[in-house]
Amino acid sequence: MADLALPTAPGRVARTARTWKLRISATLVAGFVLAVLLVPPLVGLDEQAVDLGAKLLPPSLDHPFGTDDVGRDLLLRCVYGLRVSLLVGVVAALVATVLGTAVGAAAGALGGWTDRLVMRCVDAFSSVPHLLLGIFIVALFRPGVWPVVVSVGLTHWVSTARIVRAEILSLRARPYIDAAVSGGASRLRLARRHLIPGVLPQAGLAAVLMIPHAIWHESALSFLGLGLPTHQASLGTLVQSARGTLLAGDWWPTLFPGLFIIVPTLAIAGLAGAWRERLNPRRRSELML
Amino acid sequence: MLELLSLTAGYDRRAPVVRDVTLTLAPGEAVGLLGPSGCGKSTLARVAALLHRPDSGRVVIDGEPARGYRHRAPRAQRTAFGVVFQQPRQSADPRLRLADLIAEPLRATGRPEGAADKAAETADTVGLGSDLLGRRPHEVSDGQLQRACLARALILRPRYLVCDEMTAMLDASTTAALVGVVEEYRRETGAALLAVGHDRVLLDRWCDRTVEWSELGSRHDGLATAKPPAEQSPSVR
Amino acid sequence: SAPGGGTDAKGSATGTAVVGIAYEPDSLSPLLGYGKDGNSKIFDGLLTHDEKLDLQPALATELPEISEDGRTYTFQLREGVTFTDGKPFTARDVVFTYETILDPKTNNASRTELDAVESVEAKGDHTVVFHLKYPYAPFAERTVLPIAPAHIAGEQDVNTGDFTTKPIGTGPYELVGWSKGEKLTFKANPDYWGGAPKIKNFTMAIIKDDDVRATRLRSGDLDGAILPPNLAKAFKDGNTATYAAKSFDYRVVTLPTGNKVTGDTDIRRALDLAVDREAMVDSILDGAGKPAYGPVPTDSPWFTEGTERAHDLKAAADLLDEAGWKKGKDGVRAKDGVRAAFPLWYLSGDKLRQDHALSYASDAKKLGVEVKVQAGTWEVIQPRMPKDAVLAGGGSPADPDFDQYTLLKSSLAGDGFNNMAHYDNPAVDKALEKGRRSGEHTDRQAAYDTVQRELVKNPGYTFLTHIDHVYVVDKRFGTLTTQVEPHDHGLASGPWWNVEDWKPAK
Amino acid sequence: MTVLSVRGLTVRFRMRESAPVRAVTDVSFDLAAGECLALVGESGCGKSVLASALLGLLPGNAETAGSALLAGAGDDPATDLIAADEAILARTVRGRRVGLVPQSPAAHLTPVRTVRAHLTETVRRLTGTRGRDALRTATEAAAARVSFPAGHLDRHPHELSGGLAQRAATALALVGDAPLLLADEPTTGLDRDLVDRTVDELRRHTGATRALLMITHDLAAAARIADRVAVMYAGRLVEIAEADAFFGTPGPRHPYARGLLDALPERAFRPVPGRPPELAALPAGCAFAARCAHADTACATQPPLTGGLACHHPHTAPADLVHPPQAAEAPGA
Amino acid sequence: MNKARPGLPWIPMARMTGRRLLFAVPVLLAVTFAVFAVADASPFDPVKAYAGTAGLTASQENLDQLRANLGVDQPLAVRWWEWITGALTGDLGHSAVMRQPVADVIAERIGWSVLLAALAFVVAVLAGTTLGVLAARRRGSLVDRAVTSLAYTLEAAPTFWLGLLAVWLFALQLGWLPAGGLTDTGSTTVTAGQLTTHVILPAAVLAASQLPWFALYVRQGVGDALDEDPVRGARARGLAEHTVLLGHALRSGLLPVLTLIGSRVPELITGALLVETVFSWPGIAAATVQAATAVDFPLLAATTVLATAAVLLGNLVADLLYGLADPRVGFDG
Ligand SMILES: Nc1ncnc2c1ncn2[C@@H]1O[C@H](COP(=O)(O)OP(=O)(O)OP(=O)(O)O)[C@@H](O)[C@H]1O
Ligand SMILES: Nc1ncnc2c1ncn2[C@@H]1O[C@H](COP(=O)(O)OP(=O)(O)OP(=O)(O)O)[C@@H](O)[C@H]1O
Ligand SMILES: [Mg+2]
Ligand SMILES: [Mg+2]
Repeated sequence: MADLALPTAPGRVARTARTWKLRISATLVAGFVLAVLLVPPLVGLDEQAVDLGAKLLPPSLDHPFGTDDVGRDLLLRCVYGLRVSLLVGVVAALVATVLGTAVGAAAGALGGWTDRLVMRCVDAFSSVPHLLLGIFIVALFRPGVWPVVVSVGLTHWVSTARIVRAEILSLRARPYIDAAVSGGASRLRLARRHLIPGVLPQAGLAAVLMIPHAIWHESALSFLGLGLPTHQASLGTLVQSARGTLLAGDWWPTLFPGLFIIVPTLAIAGLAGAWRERLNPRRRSELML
Repeated sequence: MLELLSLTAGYDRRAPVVRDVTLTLAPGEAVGLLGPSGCGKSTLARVAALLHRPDSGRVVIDGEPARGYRHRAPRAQRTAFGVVFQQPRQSADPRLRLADLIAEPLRATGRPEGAADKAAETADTVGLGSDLLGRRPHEVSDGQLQRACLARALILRPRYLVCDEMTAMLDASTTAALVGVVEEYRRETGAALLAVGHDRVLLDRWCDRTVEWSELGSRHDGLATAKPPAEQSPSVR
Repeated sequence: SAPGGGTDAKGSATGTAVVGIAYEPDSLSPLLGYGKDGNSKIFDGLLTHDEKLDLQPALATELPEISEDGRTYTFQLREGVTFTDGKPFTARDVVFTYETILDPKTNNASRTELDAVESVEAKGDHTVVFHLKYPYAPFAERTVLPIAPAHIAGEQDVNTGDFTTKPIGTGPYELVGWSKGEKLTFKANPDYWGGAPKIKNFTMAIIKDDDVRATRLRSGDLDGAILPPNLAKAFKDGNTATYAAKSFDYRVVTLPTGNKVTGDTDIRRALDLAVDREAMVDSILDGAGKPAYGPVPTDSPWFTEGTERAHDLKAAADLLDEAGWKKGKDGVRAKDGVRAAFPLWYLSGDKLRQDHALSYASDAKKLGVEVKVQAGTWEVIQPRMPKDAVLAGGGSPADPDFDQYTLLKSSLAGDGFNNMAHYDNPAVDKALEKGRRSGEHTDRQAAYDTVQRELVKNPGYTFLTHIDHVYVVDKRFGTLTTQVEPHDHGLASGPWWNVEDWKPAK
Repeated sequence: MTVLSVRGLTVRFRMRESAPVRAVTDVSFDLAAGECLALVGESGCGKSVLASALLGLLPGNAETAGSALLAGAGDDPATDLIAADEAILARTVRGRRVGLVPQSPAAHLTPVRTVRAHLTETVRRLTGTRGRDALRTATEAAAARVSFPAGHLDRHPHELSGGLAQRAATALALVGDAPLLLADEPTTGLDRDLVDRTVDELRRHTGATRALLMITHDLAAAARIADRVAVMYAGRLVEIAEADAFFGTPGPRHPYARGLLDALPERAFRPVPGRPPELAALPAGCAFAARCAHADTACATQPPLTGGLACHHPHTAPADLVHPPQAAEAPGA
Repeated sequence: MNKARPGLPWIPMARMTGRRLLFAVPVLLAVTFAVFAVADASPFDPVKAYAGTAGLTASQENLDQLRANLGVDQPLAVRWWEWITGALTGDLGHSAVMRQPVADVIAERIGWSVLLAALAFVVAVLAGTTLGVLAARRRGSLVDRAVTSLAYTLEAAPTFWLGLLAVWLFALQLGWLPAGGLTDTGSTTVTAGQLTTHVILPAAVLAASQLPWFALYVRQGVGDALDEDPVRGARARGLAEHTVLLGHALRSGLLPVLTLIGSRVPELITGALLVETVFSWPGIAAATVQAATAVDFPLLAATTVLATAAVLLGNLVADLLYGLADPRVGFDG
């Protein structure tokens, strides 16, 4: 029978690859989240304890990630740093994405003068240089996690807003919007049901990208001497303060915090990609999940 | 009763597509609209369904003039029309499963209770099997999608049906079946019908009366006319 | 090495030197404070410092003549000196310079340093007389201040005029260009009264980031640079020489009197014994520094022998035990319901201070004192200074009065960044006053000995380290010297303090 | 000469939750040069999927089996369209050797480009025409060929009426002069005049050397140009007949095909009773049995396609009057 | 009604530009005032900043005198109003940190910043787009994974880090390019040749820091478009792969990229600020930070006006471009 003769389509291989990617991403994210949640209560870290005698030890069994230039264990600091940085990154990304999507969707879906006014406000907002606002906000309060979150969240929603608005303007002209209007959908319903789901991939990408970007901001602020207190472990400060040791030939204080930024980001991106395809399946990707 | 009074509409004020068209649908009447391709039938249908603002002229629904178009029209007026669009692929949100596609108007008008059942029921009347309801538009054939679109148009039980070449891409049997569904619905509810199409035989058979585009008092010129464009185009061999 | 900018190109042009520095001056006008501590390259002062920081005549022909009461200083000026625009230098310029600085309309933040001056008077073209309000022994040290040309600077707005960025002076170098944020370029003044410098072109590249500076030095882009000790360590190859300039630059923890814990003399003394200064020097400074027991470095002639304190945790603990600071359950001592805990602020972004603060806190913890390290900008820190400890820095080599008076005098408590700890010790106040007014060296020495001994008895500050400033310079300039350097080491410090005297090997 | 020879073509869609959809099952037919085969069938029976399979444009969840041999011509060797890899299909087959008029023309145009841009680009790629003026002329000629008004060339797809989009798609498919043209409902949205002109143009295009597979519901159009008619039901070919016989006397032999013709508005305008089967849950036997008046126990087994017909109870017309269609003979075996 | 050869839709574009210009005035006023207000509220003290290290030992009296001299003891609104009225007559005020008229500060530096930023931006857009398209071509492939990982890595990598790494690699290890500054450190004149070699590294680093957004958005836009019907249509016509990718998929997926052109300007300025610091590039961005931490009101206001103008211009260009790129969006806004 013809059914038996069907060869295995290349799709199946791709599917397993996809599944694997999804599983790995999920495991990694879960692992990091668990580490961040469980390790701090179990293993306390005295943020200000230094051990000048154990300075710059390369990775070993005692210190799997080695120690930094004042003798602190890097593994523990990375985990603690990830906690702070994930908080900064995720909260800032959420703020930016929710705000940006809401404003962009409102402007795009309502159109006309509302759109113009809102977008000019967005322009005004986006013209405040990010780092500058960061500097002011951080200076207004004292250096810490929340000023960084606020400054990143408050400045970065504008690009999301613009992207969302542009996509919505393009979606708005699709014939299926006519169908929804005729079906009695209110503007809000239209936005919620048809427009926003259409721009979620874009907004989601912005959100995922915002996470490393927020960490970036945090370290840029410390570079300018305005970020988190530099003795407090955060991935940004770890990377930022490891530069000197790298030039002197010690690679581990840079490598591990760097990996701690990049690996979770990639894992989150992997998850977001999977979620996106579930939400927005298209011809080709349908099977690959 | 639906009155389209000296409507002029189009996409560029300087060159309207529909010019000074007047058409009246008596209550419960089925009117077929015939016309050459590109003459403005779909545009007129969109205006009639309050989806496109005409440059001038009025749409009067049951004696009440339309107060606006698209979102400016009150919901009650908008949902008095069930519209089946010409191109099912374009008029279905690619993200919605057919079940949601059909149920969406119910939910959008604040009647989410039992929407799913109602949708399944309506889908059944247009001949959509339950296994199709879980699929998304790109996983069904164009004809199946068109059936879903018809179900969507019927689900709010509109007083007016606007079918823009609903059967253009359907085989004879499905056409007959869907026409049957529409007729059944009209018998039940007394809804009026504006059916746009090219197939005179079909429209004659389906509708109470069939009007030609050219009879609508619309003067048209330019390319999208009854005259075959080929005859105007110098580059035709 | 980099094309066009590499050492090959410069190897032949031995008359050229490019150095990398971390700071950029705000202005090049002496009237606004530029070069007030000497070595200003473009300008000369009446006097100047030599390698040992002894005063030598510059625009003056000899050291000043000081009146009996110590309130009149008379300078004879060098004749035949011209500014680089060709106009002669006269006493009028000296009077103009000092009077302008003293004018409150002039935006000069260091005016306080000339507080003692009552008036400046020109006697003819080549004699200048300073009249002081009170006898001020170190006054001559202040006259290394550069002299600006009255005929140029006097013709324009002192605060905003052109002169602030395009200065003209009598110095060994002329400014060619100042590309802000990038570099300052100088060329030798061929008519310099002290003889034309051998280094014809001198560039100071402004590179704020230590790591970038190190990299650019490595790439051959720079001939010399100031570097943190750990980065300087890597330059061990044959082409470069490393200079560790001794300095008066100390790192100190202020122990404000207003805080119940830090104001307690026993706590102060215990902390003073408990800190491991040697460890800090070895690890944080990579050996480039010395333990500090007071503002005066141990190798300075002003240092009072016997005021060194060895690291002795046990003695410190005993001291607290005796004084009634008993360890509580959490390992932190307390007395009369007061926990031995206080915050310690450091300037955020300053790694050196951070590391000092953290080691200090670690040492204190061993003693049973909880020090909570916090970071902030000065704006955040300043209002907290009366109650919270701060990791501060300071030090001025020219005269002990310069930093000790402002650091310790009780009347200056809380005045800007003066006396941050609100230190209040009548014996010290008296000694400081005596040291500043007395003209006799032995009297002054005795006075500052008193200060240093008082600081052992009641250490209102925990002095931690004196930091060597480390410079790496290409060997082709021969063996260079460094001065003893102050806390602020901008353009004027480093082996290029006397670049005009360099004799590069062919 | 045979242009296309399809054997045992089967397409299934794997579904995430439900059983696979058997969109095309064991389809075999031949298409000769100069021939026009009309493929008719109820909505959802697998016509478009068949066309997509021939172009290798199926979605990723599709699995295919069987073969579709496209005859070689000139330098091109014969190609099995099902087995050929994507690179071959993209470089030498699509557009050049197999043209397609897609079923939803507007959806298959890039929304941000004008019709002219689409046409010009295709003309340049497929005919090698170079030079501004030459391209312009060729573009306009291609548009005129299907009566696409030149004044609308600079419009974007969303500014086209349904019929205009249809004509644009047809124009695009004709550019390559492919030996095999797959036209999926090429006449939707066109008025009678235009339908006639379009199908005539298609016929003319086919000439004596090319073949046309026209999927259509428009039986009038099919009658006008088709040489043979193939009827598809639930993924299978159930009847292949000469067009004259099919539309005239004796008419179709398969009960479904007869029902289809009866549904025409000019005839009974009565749909085939019952509803189309679900392709994910096809019965073991004849898929039409559930709707068939003649069904009996024999229908529980799948009737083979013999003599151009797959039915246990064909309409008993005076069979002798009909010449057994030769082309339909070949596959079944 | 016959649309003639379509040029650009000048009239709507001009109308949109006009509207934007009109809006720019209140936006600029609001932004400058906001900057004055925020700077005023910030704990930074202009006097201390002016005094620099000398301020650490200066007496309070001395500082108070300075405050009066600098005029920063006036109320905020007065200072803002004076600056605005001054600016309208062409006097941008005097920068306290730079000890120079603001106009001079800007004139000296802006060219270099614009050169650096523009170069970097063009490179980022081009390289980002190319990488994005390459990645989207085969999703899940090695290229895709490499590009995605690279993009996320670059996004997370602090700019000063990248700068350091670039200097280490290209100036130190390879010795190909100079490590910083506008010209060779020893030279005193700016020549085109030196400028070219000196701008490469900072521009490349800045571009690398801006590239991830472009690459990932293009990847997503193109990737999505590749799954949709228009691309199927283009494939069916036998268009070359690069035409399908660039002409259809990229064109449809271009909208977010164009948007980014506008909304990345602030990021570009932020990046420029760090890059200028690392590479001792004498541009305006580095001066902005100094102006901010020194609360140098006139300079801060002037640089903010510049930044705002750049952002408004970027957004206008983006909006115009997507009106052109996607006719469905139009020029309303
Ligand atoms: N959004 C639009 N913008 C500009 N012009 C449009 C738009 N939609 C349709 N048109 C033009 O308006 C004219 C009428 O279009 P319409 O869709 O109403 O025609 P129609 O009568 O329905 O034709 P068909 O039978 O081919 O569907 C056509 O020339 C078409 O190109
Ligand atoms: N991607 C898909 N996944 C699952 N099922 C699909 C997919 N595409 C099509 N189908 C199913 O395959 C069957 C055949 O579809 P096809 O589009 O070929 O129908 P058709 O004969 O062209 O019908 P129409 O006349 O309505 O266009 C339909 O039942 C449809 O639901
Ligand atoms: Mg139409
Ligand atoms: Mg089909």
